[in-house]
Amino acid sequence: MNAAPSRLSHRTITQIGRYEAVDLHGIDKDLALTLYSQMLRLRRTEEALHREYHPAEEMRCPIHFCIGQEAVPAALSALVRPDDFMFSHHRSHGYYFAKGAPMRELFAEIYGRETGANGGKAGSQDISHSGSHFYSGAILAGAVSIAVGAAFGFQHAKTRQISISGFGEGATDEGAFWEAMNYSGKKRLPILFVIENNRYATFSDQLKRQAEDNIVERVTPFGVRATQIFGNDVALAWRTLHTEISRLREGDGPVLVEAYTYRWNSHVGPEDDSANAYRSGDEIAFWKTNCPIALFENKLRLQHWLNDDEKDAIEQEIAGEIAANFQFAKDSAFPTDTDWHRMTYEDASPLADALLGTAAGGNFDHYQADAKLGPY
Amino acid sequence: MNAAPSRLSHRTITQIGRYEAVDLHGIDKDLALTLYSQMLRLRRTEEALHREYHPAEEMRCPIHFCIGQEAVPAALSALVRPDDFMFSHHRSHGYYFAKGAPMRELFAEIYGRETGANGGKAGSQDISHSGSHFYSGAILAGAVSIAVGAAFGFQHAKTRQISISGFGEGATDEGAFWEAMNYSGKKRLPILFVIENNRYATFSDQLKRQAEDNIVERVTPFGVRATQIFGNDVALAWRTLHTEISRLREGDGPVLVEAYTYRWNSHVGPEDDSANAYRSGDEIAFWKTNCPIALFENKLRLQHWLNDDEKDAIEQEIAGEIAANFQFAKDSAFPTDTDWHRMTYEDASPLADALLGTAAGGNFDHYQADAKLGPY
Amino acid sequence: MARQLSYANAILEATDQAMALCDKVVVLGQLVDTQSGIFGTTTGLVTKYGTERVQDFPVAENLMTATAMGAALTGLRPVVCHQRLDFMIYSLDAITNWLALWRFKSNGKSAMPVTIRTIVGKGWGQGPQHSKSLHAWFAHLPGLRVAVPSTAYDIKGLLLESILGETPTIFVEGRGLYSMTDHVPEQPYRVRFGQAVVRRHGRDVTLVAIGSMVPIALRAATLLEKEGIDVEVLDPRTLTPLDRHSICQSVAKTRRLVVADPAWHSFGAAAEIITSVSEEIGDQLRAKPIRVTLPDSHTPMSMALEPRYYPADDDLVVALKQAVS
Amino acid sequence: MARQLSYANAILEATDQAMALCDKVVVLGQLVDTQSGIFGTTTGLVTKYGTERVQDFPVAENLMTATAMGAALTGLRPVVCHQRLDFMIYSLDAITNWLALWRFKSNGKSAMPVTIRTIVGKGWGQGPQHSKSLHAWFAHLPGLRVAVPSTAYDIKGLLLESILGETPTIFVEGRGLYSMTDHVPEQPYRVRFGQAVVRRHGRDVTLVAIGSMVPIALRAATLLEKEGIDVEVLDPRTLTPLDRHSICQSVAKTRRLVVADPAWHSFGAAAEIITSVSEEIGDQLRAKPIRVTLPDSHTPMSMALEPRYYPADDDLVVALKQAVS
Ligand SMILES: Cc1ncc(C[n+]2csc(CCOP(=O)(O)OP(=O)(O)O)c2C)c(N)n1
Ligand SMILES: Cc1ncc(C[n+]2csc(CCOP(=O)(O)OP(=O)(O)O)c2C)c(N)n1
Ligand SMILES: [Mg+2]
Ligand SMILES: [Mg+2]
Repeated sequence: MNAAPSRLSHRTITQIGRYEAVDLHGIDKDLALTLYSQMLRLRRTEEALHREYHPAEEMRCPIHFCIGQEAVPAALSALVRPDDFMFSHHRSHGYYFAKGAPMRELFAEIYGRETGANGGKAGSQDISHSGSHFYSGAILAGAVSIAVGAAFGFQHAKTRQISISGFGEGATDEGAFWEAMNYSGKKRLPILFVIENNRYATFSDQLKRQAEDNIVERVTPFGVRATQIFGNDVALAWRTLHTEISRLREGDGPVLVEAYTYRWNSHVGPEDDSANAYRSGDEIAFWKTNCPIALFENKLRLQHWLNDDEKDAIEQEIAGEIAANFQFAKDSAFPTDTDWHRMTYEDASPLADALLGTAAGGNFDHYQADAKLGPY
Repeated sequence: MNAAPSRLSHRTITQIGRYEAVDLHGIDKDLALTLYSQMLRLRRTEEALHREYHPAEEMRCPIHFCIGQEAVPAALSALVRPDDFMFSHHRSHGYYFAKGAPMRELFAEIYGRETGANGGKAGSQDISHSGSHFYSGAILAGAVSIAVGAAFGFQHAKTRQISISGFGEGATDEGAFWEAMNYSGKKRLPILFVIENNRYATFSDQLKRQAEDNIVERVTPFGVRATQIFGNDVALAWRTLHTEISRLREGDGPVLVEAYTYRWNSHVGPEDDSANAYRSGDEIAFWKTNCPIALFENKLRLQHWLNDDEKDAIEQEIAGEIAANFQFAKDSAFPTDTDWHRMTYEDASPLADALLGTAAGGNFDHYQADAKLGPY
Repeated sequence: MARQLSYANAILEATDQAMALCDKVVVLGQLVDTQSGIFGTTTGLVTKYGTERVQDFPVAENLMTATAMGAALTGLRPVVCHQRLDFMIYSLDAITNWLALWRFKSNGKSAMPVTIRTIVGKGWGQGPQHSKSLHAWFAHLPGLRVAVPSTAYDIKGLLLESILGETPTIFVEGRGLYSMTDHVPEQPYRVRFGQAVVRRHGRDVTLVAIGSMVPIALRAATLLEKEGIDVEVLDPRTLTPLDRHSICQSVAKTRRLVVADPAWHSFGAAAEIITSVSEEIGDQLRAKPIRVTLPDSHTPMSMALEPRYYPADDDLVVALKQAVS
Repeated sequence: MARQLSYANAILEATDQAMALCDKVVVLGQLVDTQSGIFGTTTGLVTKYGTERVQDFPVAENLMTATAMGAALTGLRPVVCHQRLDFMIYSLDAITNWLALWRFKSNGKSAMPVTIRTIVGKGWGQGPQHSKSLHAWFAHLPGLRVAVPSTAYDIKGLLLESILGETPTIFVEGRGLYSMTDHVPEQPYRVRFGQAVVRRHGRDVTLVAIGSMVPIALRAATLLEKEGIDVEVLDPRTLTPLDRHSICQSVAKTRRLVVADPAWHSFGAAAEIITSVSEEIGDQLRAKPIRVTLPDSHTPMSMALEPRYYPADDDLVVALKQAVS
């Protein structure tokens, strides 16, 4: 069987061998090439960062690479609007790109430079780009909870904006995640939850932490519409997310999409973590065979939408962009500001200044008794 | 229809009018009278505390009365063993009795006396009786989480003890609750979760907080076996809990039983809280009509297991016990100890004394560099 | 007599006025939409501003704070209410790992103007899970403002300043203060953060009193007046920012310092105040500084123990006398 | 040379020995059963003691602590490990509302001997969500013991004392200390809580250093030796109980006090130490006390800012010189 089974799980997924079901239905050439380029751009970026990390030692922060997990971010990048909000956790680069945030500020941030997206304060795992309404952070389920609040804001303002929260299956261990399911289901919030289920939280198999690999079944009774996909098929991811996001904008939320995928690298950093023996060579081989980029590229070539020359052109453009951004990052100055107060607090309060006056108080009578409490 | 529908919910339950389905199958006369007496004892106790609260003002702590919710605790009292552990929240008195903890220490505790179960430190909402392995506390979901730990301990020790956690549907709003579901489902822990779903958390309807009244559907995919019952039928409660507890002792856990029931009183204290207009007169009338004690008494009378004289005898015994315990509480001394350190810390460490010696240290070399961190 | 309002009603008025002045203000919390309205502090708001702006919340404190935070990112100005500080502890992840460092982490580009109100139970056997006052925890966290208002006048002005301000702020409200009245002007006014107030001028000893210790401190000062001891009572009103300058100014005059804090003794706010003074003008002190606090233990339920647990007028009298002796 | 062990290996040895001595000891935490083993501190335990005694846990920190607590009620002695203190904040409800007050609330009848280990990240761009050190929070809470060991010798003895003791205890471990070695005797031994240690005797000024500030403090003291300034370095080792007596004894001798705390400036442990001294012997001080801490801000990721955020040898040198000037 070379299409994914209708009920997916990491235990059974490797049985499909090589996935042969990529289908361009609903996707024109322009879109296809956009999806392809986005995946390739993310892949090449991660490969470059991975390669440069050691021994240069200039990127001094933890980086959780997402090689192998390019399909979902690429699909999202073609669907989100500038005024949508997106939130992710530690494995943030794919989402950062999906929201259209600039590569040069990513690189400069990782290099700890003033020109970084956060002036070198956040690094990879906490990066945000508020101009693009993209936010991340390293504490699991936080990016889910805060995303719920953004959706609350959109519902309140009655806009058609949506909130998108991207996370791994590990985050669903946290109680905070279930508060988010309950509340967004109750309030029917305009929020898209995207799980990239890559089977592991660090080195811990989902089935070491959860009785079953059945997150979509868990969230459904909370009032969250949920669907599973083979997450390395970018065309399928795009179609699924396209449908669900359209419904969200019509007020038919919330929705969760679980994409089965895999990280090729170690959990964090370029070091090898295989001494922890948490995953099999067969499993890794299956997922590399079903590389999201290779699967899609194959289809595009069969369709004659992509040939070697065209691919070279894309590769070159990406390589040029990456090289320029490394240069930008390395040329940028390090931050020097150590006004900790200013970094931490906002002292101005323009709205209060505009709306509030002052008024004299009186003399407080200190002979008053404490509030009389009742039996509650 | 005078039996409960198979799919219960608070929205539909009132349609059954008067419940006529009490069935003594599996219950002999002795057990029946025990269940009956336990319910009556709890009811009369709560009524007496309610009555004495004002204007005497000697019970100076919040009390969450459980009048109307007697069936589940009574059923449990006939099923738990002395070495099982039980945990509950603020509405604790039913569970306290279910675990066989003494009434006199409950009264003395509420009166803030030294002879109280906790020497007057805890009051009603935080009461515990460690001799009976009963524990409660006022922070929602805590009594669920800690109960999971006790079940962990029993599984570890391979005993046949079980852990029981009693709580309201409100506690399932909390993320902590879902961590408990996930972990106990994964580990197949010997734990019984009992929800008394009385529809409200304080004045907030379940459907204001949750998309649907479907907790059993929510917990099932987590690996927690779950069942719903009409919670005012003590015979049904006993049979259900009997079956489930037996399975638990055989290692077939965890299980959740959701009992639909109702509190007759205000959320807390004897004050009237109806100004908050959160529930209808019809609803209250339905539940009073289906008083768990009246339903069962009716059946026992039809069965000729109870007549007026027998009932009187039970009432008198209970009244005597209550009166004696009020007396005990009022006669008891107030605590005077203000050795705060001793109350808060245990300074002795007998095991460490027995197992550990002392050993001289050396000179710490302070010219060592910080641990070299990697990219993680 | 000038317009008097209770502390609870001053909260209600501040919230009401903030909602009227700015339609971005929303109120979130368990039971905020009920008649009881968090001890009267939100009663009626839902009728006036509707269920979209005054919303009940599930019993899920962590998400409640996070929801306010995300909503603030979209431009709203949420006010979150907790019936007890103890319940709010579930939301410390949201507060500590996200809210407090959001501005910093974004390099000043993103803000979350969230106001969190939380109530410290006291009396009638609240017990150890309904009475914790963790203002020192919040004040230790960079990135938040922390208010500990003791009067109706102050809480109205500080609340307005916070709700219409740009920095996330936590209000720790003493339940015992709720019925106390004070002069409260009708118009919306501001009280600035980081400005202590001298509640009573005195020469002999400075008594810095926090939150619900303020009325007790003033009573103790009045008692000592009869014995010829002239106590200056200072109310910092906010802990972050802390008006160290005014505190030092007062101590520089009196050369004696007692701090009354309705919280645990060790590692608390009283230590910060004493240290701030010692660092600046420790050499000018004529007596060793003294803390009057709760013991390092938990709140007992029994009405026989509660009064021994909470410091009162006479505990302050003893400490003040010791300071001037 | 005496037997040397790194801080990380001392933790491993203590845990191993506790497990061997008492079969009630179990270890719970995310990834404790892996080869990496929480930076090497649990590596190999699962092979030796089995998966029943060394258990991985879901990413659910609140339940993890609560599970340990319930397990402790049944007689187990759980050791809970968190890779970062920041993650543990999710479990503050379990710690604050239950664990810390359990004994009190039960009137001394019930105990929860739980040991919680938590690691404070430092360096290599950990950033604001992987480096918080909240030892002052834990120390403010009655009912817990709090250990801040700085050497391999200490952490082994304190861990054994805690795991085999009766009081819930939190260990705040500095990640930067993990590779540092010290003499660590092989047999299982105890280090008592509440006993500070003088790491360097000196006459001129007392420097109280907490946790990862200890090696830095000793280096600063060595630097000043050359300038003829004789620094006494005191390591409290535990914050609850805090050995106020030894601290005051040292300050009574030197009459000068600097406190180095690897945590935020305001409302932190340094304030408690300075206040404890001021209350007791403030009148004997010849100089104003000084804190050397992190600024009241969050950890910046950039390698250009990290060294400005964390206090180092020279910051201490400046402070110490000021104290003796
Ligand atoms: C609250 C919290 N606990 C623990 C961690 C440590 N941690 C970092 S990444 C990770 C695994 C996350 O797994 P998943 O959510 O599946 O995402 P993935 O890394 O697989 O992309 C863990 C446990 C954390 N960041 N936050
Ligand atoms: C963490 C927490 N948040 C809020 C509260 C306040 N509170 C006390 S009782 C209660 C309602 C509980 O409802 P439920 O669990 O259904 O139990 P019931 O009172 O109906 O028996 C609430 C919200 C609390 N005790 N703990
Ligand atoms: Mg994963
Ligand atoms: Mg309820």
